Amino acid sequence: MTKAPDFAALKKDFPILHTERNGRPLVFLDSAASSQRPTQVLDAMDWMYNHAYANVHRGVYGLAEAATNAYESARLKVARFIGSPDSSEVIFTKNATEALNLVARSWGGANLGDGDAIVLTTMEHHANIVPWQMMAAERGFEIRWIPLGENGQLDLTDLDVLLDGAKMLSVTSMSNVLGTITPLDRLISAAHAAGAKVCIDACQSVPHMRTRVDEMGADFVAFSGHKMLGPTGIGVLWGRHELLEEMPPFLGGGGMISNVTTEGFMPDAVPSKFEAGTPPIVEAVGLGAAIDYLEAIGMDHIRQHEIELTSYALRTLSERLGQAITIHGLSEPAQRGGVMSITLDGVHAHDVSQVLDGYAVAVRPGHHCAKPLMRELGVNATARASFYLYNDTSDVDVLADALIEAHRFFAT
Amino acid sequence: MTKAPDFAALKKDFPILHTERNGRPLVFLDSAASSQRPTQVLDAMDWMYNHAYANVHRGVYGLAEAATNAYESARLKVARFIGSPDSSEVIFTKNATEALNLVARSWGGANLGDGDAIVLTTMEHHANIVPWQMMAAERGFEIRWIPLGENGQLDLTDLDVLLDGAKMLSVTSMSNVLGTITPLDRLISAAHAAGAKVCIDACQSVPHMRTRVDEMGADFVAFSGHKMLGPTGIGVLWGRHELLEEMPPFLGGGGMISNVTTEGFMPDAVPSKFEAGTPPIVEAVGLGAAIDYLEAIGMDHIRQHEIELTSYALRTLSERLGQAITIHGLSEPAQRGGVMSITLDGVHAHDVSQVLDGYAVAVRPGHHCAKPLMRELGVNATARASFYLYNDTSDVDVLADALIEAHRFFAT
Amino acid sequence: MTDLEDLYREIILDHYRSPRNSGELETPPAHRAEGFNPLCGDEIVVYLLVADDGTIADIKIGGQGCSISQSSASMMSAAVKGKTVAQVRDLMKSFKGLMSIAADGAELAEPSPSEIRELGDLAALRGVVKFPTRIKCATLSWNTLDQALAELDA
Amino acid sequence: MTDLEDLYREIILDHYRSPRNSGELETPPAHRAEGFNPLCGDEIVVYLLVADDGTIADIKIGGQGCSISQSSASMMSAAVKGKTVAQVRDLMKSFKGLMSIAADGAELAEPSPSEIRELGDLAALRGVVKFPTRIKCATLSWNTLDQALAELDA
Ligand SMILES: Cc1ncc(COP(=O)(O)O)c(C=O)c1O
Ligand SMILES: Cc1ncc(COP(=O)(O)O)c(C=O)c1O
Repeated sequence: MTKAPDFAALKKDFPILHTERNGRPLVFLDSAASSQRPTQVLDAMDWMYNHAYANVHRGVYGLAEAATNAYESARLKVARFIGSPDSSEVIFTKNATEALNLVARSWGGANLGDGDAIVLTTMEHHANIVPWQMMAAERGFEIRWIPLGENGQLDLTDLDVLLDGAKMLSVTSMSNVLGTITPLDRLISAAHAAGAKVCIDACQSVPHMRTRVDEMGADFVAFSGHKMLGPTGIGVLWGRHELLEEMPPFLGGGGMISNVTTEGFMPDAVPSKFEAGTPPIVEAVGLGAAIDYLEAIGMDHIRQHEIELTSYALRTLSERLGQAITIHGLSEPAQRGGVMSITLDGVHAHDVSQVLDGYAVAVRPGHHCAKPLMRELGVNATARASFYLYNDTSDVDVLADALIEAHRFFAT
Repeated sequence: MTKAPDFAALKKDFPILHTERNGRPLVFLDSAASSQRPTQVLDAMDWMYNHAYANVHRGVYGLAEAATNAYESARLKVARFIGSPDSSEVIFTKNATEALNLVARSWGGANLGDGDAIVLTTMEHHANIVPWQMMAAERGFEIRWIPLGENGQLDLTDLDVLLDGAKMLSVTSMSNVLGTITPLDRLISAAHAAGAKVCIDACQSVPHMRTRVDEMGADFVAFSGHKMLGPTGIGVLWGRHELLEEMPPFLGGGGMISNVTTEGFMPDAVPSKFEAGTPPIVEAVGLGAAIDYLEAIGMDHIRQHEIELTSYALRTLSERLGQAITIHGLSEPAQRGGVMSITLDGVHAHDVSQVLDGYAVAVRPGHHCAKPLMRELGVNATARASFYLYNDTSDVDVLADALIEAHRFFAT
Repeated sequence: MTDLEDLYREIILDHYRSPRNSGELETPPAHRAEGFNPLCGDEIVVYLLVADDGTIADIKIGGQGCSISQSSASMMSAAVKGKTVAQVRDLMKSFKGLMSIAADGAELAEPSPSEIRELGDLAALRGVVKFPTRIKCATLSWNTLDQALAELDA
Repeated sequence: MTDLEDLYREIILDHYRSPRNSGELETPPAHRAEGFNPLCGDEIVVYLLVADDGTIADIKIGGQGCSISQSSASMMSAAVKGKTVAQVRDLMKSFKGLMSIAADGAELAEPSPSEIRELGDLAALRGVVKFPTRIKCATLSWNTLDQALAELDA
């Protein structure tokens, strides 16, 4: 590891973190929903719009070439960032949800039918549930569920039984509600041993820890740009070249064909085959700039920073709120991400978030698009605080102050 | 009409138009592929990122509310801009291609099967062909084609025969190759009389002329943000409320459900039902700012400006290049958009575009994602010059100079 | 913090802490309807017993949710009990008027003083309008009641 | 404009205006392969006749395209005629070396002087590298030839 950066100094790169709400400095604790972004990312996008913008791929004039190079360089950056040796394995989508739908419809459509089975976990985000349910309703395959066990971890007792005969395991790398880091090594090897492919919803891990698809062994990995300092409007699907090659196209249109007649069309090679229409060009370049920013800090440093912050938060909140607070999930910071779902005794999550907003503390209440998990946890909403590289212990202190106020306001 | 703006003065809002290539000022003539955008649009997006950004819809804290308001205000702006009385009829997609795929898959999936027929034209962009071909391959319905007639217009001789028993007519409002404005009134009323729904690919018309879906009578209208001064990564599908209401969802995930259990899901109401995952939030706001900009000028003034420019271009190019140039399509500027496909005698379109690039003139060569049309025209590539509000007659003059040079270079 | 105190008026917290008409009714004769907020997962169950003369003979509320949705449901139950269905619909209209923001961003006309009087405790929810995402919390019970009435009609 | 003149060398324009080996061959005995550039619609048809001794006995080129794809095809046809399949593959490698930009943006090593000599007229296409979108034009005929050879092997 290179020298740890001065995390406190990074905050200056994020103008929004210097805004105020109700006369207090903003404490942004909702990066699990979407991160903020540094000036460098906005500058890269503005620069492209102002100096090197044109539609990509089909132009021969200078601007079009510059734009195409910028877009394809972003693809190379993403590939390198996640450890893919082959940048044609990187497909740009509009968000992680589209990436997961692409796998469910294109791979699923070609491989799943009546009598087949896939395995999900009850910890999944709706984005990794609903696309499979839609296909299951159409094709009649079975969905099996890995249940929740103790402390917000998956219960893997019946893993081999569940995987028996299954063709796909689609699983999150980190819960967006509990922060649980799932045991991917074990899950992937068990799935492959059973002959199933593996799709990883890596939305919550790619922004926060080093990702190496070449070491991981998964078949598909999906994530979003807006949770990793990138702009909205861009997501990524990484897939094994040979699988992508075999799969039918997902959306049809310009840019994904090699020929079209009134009789039919021939798809182009990957990744174009899966990128119909004008892609999110400038968003890809923004994501590339976000990756530059993250790499300059170092993903291992970011992970270390978040472990320390989570550790401080778990300790501070329990000490200061005692019985009044429940923090769901694992208590060991190194085994979880910087995502904490909180229940405050006698105060509904909505009201927690509302009162906290009065103190300029942004936390998200609700089911976090994980209703099956909420059901297993036996709650209908939690207030979720989540950290990123720009947060520090002072944010945690303000969070604790505000939670104490919220508790006082409602409990007395 | 309000007073015509000073179009020459608008150019200052577009920094990229003040850049140089090969020591010459850029002459950008590729807006049909993608437009450039004014500082106002970039400023609106940067402002949001720096002051009012959070994920939308599920947060109660101030930033999330501000972001949700900004996103939903953009939807209202789009609705007003195209004359939809009900903003829930406006669905944000990543581009027009996704919008057309949504119609083909969701509406088509629910309504088209073996024995059914739909009608397209050979003038369509691949985005309005391939999605239907993909569904036809799956569902076994027939695709019928309205052929090309004289002067780049549709041949409507057999319109009623083609529509007989068809369930859908999907047609462009303006050819992206020839600029032909299609006779929508006649097409829509004939289709409706035959009991078919109508989907309009309005990519080339919405940026350039007033659009009123309330007067038009179509059932679906698709277009892209990046061709109308907006950012990349955003498109729009407008659809009739009652049709959208009945249609099954397109992509599955967070934000489009009203409930999810391990047994299945219930979709949310429109438009959420069709907006799975984190939408292109800031891109929608950028599109809203683009609409503000266009409305401040006035769509009728923009159309008038482009008619004048097209008229000047048709005249100037024929006068100065004579027999050496073929401009495909209609010769009457008021019946076409500012899109001109050119063939230069003895010079391939690629080479035209390459030589023009040496003069800093950006035109696009190729099949323009309309291979069936190219086949009917009997060419395999054209060089396309297209205009927008920031172009003027001096751009046409430079284009003519450069075309003469290209012709000289190759023909001698 | 004045906005927050405006949102969480004492009377709202009182209904939240001591909800009126909480519980269930036997179905039939009562009618049961369930509503939920897709954004946050709040759930409201309304049990409704309409007498032969068209008045609300009894109403009970179940489910779980935040202080706004729970107190709104509690106040609603107290407000509609004994009223005729027609009166309930009027009240619903006034309440939605109190809550709504017109589509183009302009606020609707304030309810009239007599309407406010009619709303009673419910008028305390007026502060919610400043927090648009909470409007759905406040109207959840009313939408569920609306659904129950519609099902009774059918 | 020097870049442009570097791209459109006189020899390229000469092959474009007077393409060598243009036409068709009877199939069989010749083999026919078709390639096209999905981005622009350029098409190349290669007719290939390989003698029993493994040399290219004859080659003809059809199709349509820009000056770069047409001249490249013409030069290729002249360069491969009479060569053995193995020699053609070597030439193909040198030519692709001349054209390619390594995936990470760094240029590949320049071909050696002896390779350049071997390439003959084809070396004139070196200027294309500065125009990345045109590389596909220059390599289209070679990819089509590659396909024809692969089909012959199969
Ligand atoms: C007529 C027409 N339809 C559809 C499209 C596709 O739009 P997009 O690439 O933004 O999805 C385009 C532009 O490329 C077009 O010109
Ligand atoms: C675990 C997980 N999966 C999927 C998603 C969906 O990502 P997006 O909304 O960017 O498509 C999210 C974020 O909302 C998430 O946290």
